[in-house]
Amino acid sequence: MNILIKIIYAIISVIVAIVWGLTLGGIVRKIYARVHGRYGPPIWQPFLDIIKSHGKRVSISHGIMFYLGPVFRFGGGLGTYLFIPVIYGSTVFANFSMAGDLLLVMYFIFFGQLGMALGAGEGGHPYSPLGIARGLSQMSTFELPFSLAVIAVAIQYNSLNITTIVAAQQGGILNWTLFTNPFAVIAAMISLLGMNMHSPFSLVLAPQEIPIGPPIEMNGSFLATLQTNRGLFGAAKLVLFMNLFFGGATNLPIMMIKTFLIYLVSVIIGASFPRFRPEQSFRFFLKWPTIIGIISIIFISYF
Amino acid sequence: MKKEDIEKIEEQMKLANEGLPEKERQLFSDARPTSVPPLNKYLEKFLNWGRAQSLWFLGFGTGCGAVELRPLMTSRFDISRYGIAGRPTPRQSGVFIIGGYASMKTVKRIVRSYEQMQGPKFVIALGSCTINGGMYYDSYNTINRIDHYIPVDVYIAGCMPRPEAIIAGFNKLKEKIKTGKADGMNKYAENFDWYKKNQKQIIKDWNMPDFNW
Amino acid sequence: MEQLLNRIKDKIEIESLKKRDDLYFINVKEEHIIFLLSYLKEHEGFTHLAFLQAVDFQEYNLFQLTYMLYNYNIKVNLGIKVMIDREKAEMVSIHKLWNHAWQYQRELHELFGINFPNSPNVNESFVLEGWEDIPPMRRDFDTLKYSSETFYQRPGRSTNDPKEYMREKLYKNFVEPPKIRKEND
Amino acid sequence: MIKNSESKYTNFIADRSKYPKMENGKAVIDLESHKYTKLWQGPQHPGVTGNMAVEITVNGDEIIKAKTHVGYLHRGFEKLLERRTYIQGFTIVNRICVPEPDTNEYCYSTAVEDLAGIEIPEKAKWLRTLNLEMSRIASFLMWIGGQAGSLGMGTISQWTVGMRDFWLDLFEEMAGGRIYHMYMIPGGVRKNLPAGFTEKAKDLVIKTRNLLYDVERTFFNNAIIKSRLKGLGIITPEMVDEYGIVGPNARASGKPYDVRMNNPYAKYDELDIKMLTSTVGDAYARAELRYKEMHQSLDLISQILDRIPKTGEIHAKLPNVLHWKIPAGQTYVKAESTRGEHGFFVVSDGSKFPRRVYNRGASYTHAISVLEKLAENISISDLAGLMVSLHTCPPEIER
Amino acid sequence: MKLKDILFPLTVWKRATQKPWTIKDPLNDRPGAENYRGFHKNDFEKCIGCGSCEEICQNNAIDLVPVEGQETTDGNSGLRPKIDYGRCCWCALCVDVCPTGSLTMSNEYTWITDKVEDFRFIPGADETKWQDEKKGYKRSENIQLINYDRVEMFEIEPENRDKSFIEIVKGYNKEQAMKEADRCLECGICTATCPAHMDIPAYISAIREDDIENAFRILYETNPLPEICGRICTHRCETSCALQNNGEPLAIRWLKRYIADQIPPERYKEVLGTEHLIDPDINKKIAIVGAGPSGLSAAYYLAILGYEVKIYEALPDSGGMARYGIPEYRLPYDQIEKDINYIKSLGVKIQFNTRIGKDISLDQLHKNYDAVFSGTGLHLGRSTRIPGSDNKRVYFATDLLREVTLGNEIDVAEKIVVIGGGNVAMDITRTLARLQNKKYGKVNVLATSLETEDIMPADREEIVEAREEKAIIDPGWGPKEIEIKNGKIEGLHVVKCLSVFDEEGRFSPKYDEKQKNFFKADMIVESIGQGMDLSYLSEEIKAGLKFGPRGRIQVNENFQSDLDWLFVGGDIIQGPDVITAIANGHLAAKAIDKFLTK
Repeated sequence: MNILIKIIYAIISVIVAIVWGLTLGGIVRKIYARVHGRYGPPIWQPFLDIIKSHGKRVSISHGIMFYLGPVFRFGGGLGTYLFIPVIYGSTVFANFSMAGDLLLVMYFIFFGQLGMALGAGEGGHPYSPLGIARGLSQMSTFELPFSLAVIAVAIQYNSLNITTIVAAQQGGILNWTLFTNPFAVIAAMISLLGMNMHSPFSLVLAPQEIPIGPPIEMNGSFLATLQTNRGLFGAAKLVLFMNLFFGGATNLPIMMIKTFLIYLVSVIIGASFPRFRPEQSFRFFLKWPTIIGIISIIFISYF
Repeated sequence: MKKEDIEKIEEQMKLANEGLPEKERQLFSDARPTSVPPLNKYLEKFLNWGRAQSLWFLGFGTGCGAVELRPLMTSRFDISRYGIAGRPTPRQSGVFIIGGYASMKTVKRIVRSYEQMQGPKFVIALGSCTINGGMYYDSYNTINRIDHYIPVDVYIAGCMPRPEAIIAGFNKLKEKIKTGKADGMNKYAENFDWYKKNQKQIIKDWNMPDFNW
Repeated sequence: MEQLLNRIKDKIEIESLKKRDDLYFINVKEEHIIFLLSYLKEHEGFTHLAFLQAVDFQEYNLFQLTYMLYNYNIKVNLGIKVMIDREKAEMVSIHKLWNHAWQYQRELHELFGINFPNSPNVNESFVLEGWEDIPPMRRDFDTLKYSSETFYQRPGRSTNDPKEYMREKLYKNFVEPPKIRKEND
Repeated sequence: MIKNSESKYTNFIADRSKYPKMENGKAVIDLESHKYTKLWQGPQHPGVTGNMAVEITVNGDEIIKAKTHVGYLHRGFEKLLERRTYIQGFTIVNRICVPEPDTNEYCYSTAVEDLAGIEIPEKAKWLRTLNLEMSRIASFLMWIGGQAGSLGMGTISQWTVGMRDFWLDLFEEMAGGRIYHMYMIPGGVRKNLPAGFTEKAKDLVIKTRNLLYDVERTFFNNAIIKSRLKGLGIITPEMVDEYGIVGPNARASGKPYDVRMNNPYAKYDELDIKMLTSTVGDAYARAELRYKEMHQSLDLISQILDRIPKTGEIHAKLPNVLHWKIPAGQTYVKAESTRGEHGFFVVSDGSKFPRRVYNRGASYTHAISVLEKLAENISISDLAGLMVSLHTCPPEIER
Repeated sequence: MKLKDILFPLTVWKRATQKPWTIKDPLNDRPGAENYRGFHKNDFEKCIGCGSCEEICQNNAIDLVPVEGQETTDGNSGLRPKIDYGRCCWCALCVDVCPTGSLTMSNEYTWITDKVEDFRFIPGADETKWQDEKKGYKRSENIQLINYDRVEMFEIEPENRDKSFIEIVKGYNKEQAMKEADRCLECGICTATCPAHMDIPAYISAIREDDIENAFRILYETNPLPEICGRICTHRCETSCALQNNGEPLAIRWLKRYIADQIPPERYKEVLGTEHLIDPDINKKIAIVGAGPSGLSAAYYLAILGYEVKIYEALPDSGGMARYGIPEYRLPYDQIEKDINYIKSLGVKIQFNTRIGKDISLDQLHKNYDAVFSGTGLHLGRSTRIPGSDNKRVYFATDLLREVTLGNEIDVAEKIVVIGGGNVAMDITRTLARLQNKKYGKVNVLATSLETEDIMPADREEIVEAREEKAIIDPGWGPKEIEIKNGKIEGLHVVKCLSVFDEEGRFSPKYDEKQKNFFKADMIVESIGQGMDLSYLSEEIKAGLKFGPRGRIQVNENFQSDLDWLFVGGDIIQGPDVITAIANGHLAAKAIDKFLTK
């Protein structure tokens, strides 16, 4: 296929992902609002926020890394997304899927965070490093069950290509990893809670403790980039989970429904629980999810 | 004008930051705030619309007014419906709600927080105390008029203004933003010396940079 | 309670006043205060120090310090009043008896200018920052004057006294009463 | 009263062996050593209660030293009251504590009446009691929202602060003001209850109770809340006397001190009310105690609504308030606010103006000495929760 | 970690199924409560601009400013409150304290502006969107921050007083006076109404401070006859008292009396600082005709200015109508003496039993003195001129009262009818009642007047007290004819009076001839007004004067007549009442001083 067309397709796919990710954010805010007993902001509010952030006339920077931080973060989000085939069988949304892309995706998930850590550290605000320390520690801990789940999936389907994994799950709901390897899904879903950073794992932004942590100094266009990334990266994560564990999607509406439902798990937990203390959160991930992850590998290897 | 002259003037325009100890001075910017003109007409109109739709106020309860911000943000009044939300850091906030009286100690923090906010930024002043001293007009520790120290866009009458009145205040602010009249930030930059003079007059131990970027 | 007051009267010279069933006041001399407070705390069960505050009696050149104690068992508040000199205001610190007394002492130091030697953090600022005037709670500090000189009230206000205004309007001719011609005129 | 409690809390004392070095029972902190970071929580920080600041020295996530800074809300009330006549004073004292202004009004008005020798009518006493209890429930609702919010559970705060607003609506009907009620004027109260008030209030009591049951299910039966609050900020019974701790903080540590029962005022001596105490003394016990007191308040409100006289005077005759002079004297009047003993010490010198009005804020000690002590050796993430669990109202500290 | 503790919190989702609490349209759905303390309203029709709101406002938020279209009149200063919303704290004390109830609050609470100067407004004058709002905080009837009930004055029981002429009203004691003085709002509106413009708030405030001597000095600044005034003044000040809008006006007259009663006569000079008046070397002499209130007032001020004053009085004692027109039970003679003795002690000489025009002519006075002040008063009675009124048993009230004072015996009949509804009619009614009581042991006096009871000019308490003394007051009848049989009076025919004044306010009574009545009487007293006796003016002098309506001498604002040496004041110029006379004397004295020293 012509590389140019592929790039155009990728751009379309990225835009769709950003829009969907932000809309999902708006929907989730609406849902939270209902639990709170109110109506909540309009669904398109995240878009308005981005316009507003771009509309700032003045925008302070703290050095070159401060510029690069959000860029890295966005790069991480973009990288994550671009190597995930969004819709099975679609050429437009196939992105740059290739053999072993799962590893690349997992790398990019980490990459964005690290980049952000560098940028936020440049901000000089004491709460930024506190947030970074929390974020990176927590990421390391939830990556462990997630990796274990991914390993289990890789063993199960004997592949590190997402497209292959999705293909293997086609043909009926019972073919989904959810049913073929439930332990891996449980472990991965718990780490998704940490990844989405809703309560009780909202350590990084924790406004009451370290007022929104790393991005505390971010403003204007930097913030807008981060907000855009939140849409893109959020969508990418959910699509990855959908592909790995929930049978992928063959068209856009199914993708939307499935990602929304996956996200809903985080929301259900998030509205019901307060935040963990950092060490509680770390211990939590290293305890049950890790054990479940190991069980899933054992389960898939020997049964 | 010669290049040297311009440099000389620029040198003179630099802030002294005399409140800071010598070794800390280089850590802080000595540039003055500048007035930023609006962009071309249509783009500015669009941006103004966007700014009006998403107002993030600084979560700094400076006075009694803060007590009405919580009902405002919670289920009964739910201000998020109007695209308004609280923000814990001044860097990301665009609206500063002066919640009533400001004691001398708080004024210092208000000035610092206000200057850290990124423009365009707007100020809503709640209640009598911000207008003419209110019931603390004779207190030795509260200022009488907040507009002496930072530019104010919208005043809301009341003691305290009720949440409904604050919502109405936000609506008024939105109107002002959409018509491009809310330019407190440029006003501050243009009358910087006057504001600084007033601030320094009441803040006795000025141990911060003259302009907090 | 009366017995208790008598017990104290046996030991030191006090004047007592009953305000309500659950509120008594004692006047005591400055030198007895530590003894009285520790006695009440250790032996009579007045373990709760509700507050320690000062009242400025400028015309007598005195500060009145009030230690408000409370006894959980007999449920009585006992206010102990001590008069100290206003010019050289100094008082023994009681932070060893009650751990939170230093807060009150710091406050009194800042707002009244009463010195408490050896009290922790007594010289730190409490509510004021960079205060240069006389301690604001002293009665010779005029807060309205300070406020109008420092903060500028919004200009453009004026008022009329009804009596004067009506005199101006209705009986302007009614001039001052005739002056009595006295010797000192 | 407190038995075997020692074993309960010794378990939770943090391990001091790590660092910093201890000398004479005090931590040696060398800020120049780059081992510690100094942070300011507040005044512009969502985690502090109101406009105050805690300067903390942290080692990683652990707080080594905390220091409270107040004064951001200092308005010099006591000075201002010296310039205001007795009747003018009642409009300003309620600003001392914004979430719960009525206790101030009550104490001030009663102190003035006490000095002037005015006996207020029966019905006014009932209405005052009703007002006080309503303000307690409103304040507690705000507090529990803050406690949940400080731990990151926004749902509860959205509910309870919303519910508080219904109570404010009641206040609005009763007194004509939402936040500042200015209801208890010296001599009695200002207005009779409006028509239909009793029914509305009773409905709201039921509604609030239902919400509280929801809160109990989701807040007190919440694994993470338990894990975070249990063992946090233990106040020992010895500390209660040593630091002059009052209110729910003291009662949760086993000190049965509630002004409403110890020294009954208004109509509390005629109401069916029981002292609630706990012996654990940690943040969870305090929260539970306050939760029970909320139910107690609701119960009291129902009692008062049933017993309030239908007719009668609500205000004793005052002399002309424009030049009202009160005989010289001193008095101390206290009442139980949600944070504990709240008192006014009023000195009159026989003139139109009070000589001195001192307000003893209930959180005066526990936001400074107690917080500073309890905040040592806890995680930075618990500081907000601890601060709220002590229930601080900064304006009443600095006035 | 129990499983329960993990599952229970998930019940928060129950709330998602319920209707949110959020108010849909908070800007329009939420009017303030019935008695919400919102923005201010002011009813200009009721407002009198007394400034109580300004005084009670602890924030200095209220200014009193003149408003276009609001006239300054008696009892209305014409000022209106202007409220600064940069100060207001919505405590509503101004509403609670407002004596007229004009200042109220609406339930509107939203006012946003970016022009901060807008926040200063005059409620009632400036256009506001809440000015017609019905709901909002009003003055509560349940609480009174100001005492609207007058301190009761102790009076002798009717059975103890109806036979004698002892003073009825006992006067306030210290406690009562303090309590009554405490009610004062210190607005000062009464000062404008008082003809003498006495500084009423100042002396009341002095009573409150218990500084009687200062209060006494304030009295003497404008009124040298406080004992007289403190008893019989028509107290017009009380009709404009701000308190009477919501209760009883302040008892200003009784308080004045209280002050005067406290100072014993021997201390007058010491208190007033007139012990050592020096001779100011003026050497000017003033003659005063009539020792009534206006004459005494002028004499006092002229005396303290250093003039040599001599009063000529036709009657055997001083005081004028205060002595000869007011019965003793209202104004005891020793109190008159008290005031007058002080004036005499300043060097004023009084020559009694000297009628000008008869014993000495005015021209002579003109020759001997530098200026003359005439305050001869209204001593003549006016007749109804109905048939039969020329009978000898038909008397004028003034004549009878004078006779009583002079100590002459009056032939009191058993049945008496008094025609008239003013204070003089009440005075004569009650005097006759006393005399009847003494003579016959019972009372049979009937007083009738044209005016119905609600518009009778007499003071309310006079009517009440007259009734207490068993006199019959039957107002609302127009006298038609006195029935005379054999030269003896049988009674008075009256018809119902429908209205006294026409639409333009002129005296023009209308009668209903069908409703008739007949009052039996042996003796009839007419008390429908008094007339002046200007017979002492010689033709020559009369030619130099101008006369106004009702035969009054025209004077300029300084009471100087067209003959520049002749000053005229008192009842013959204004009034009739004692305080106007005093004010006239005061002003005339100052004018004389100016006239002679220029």
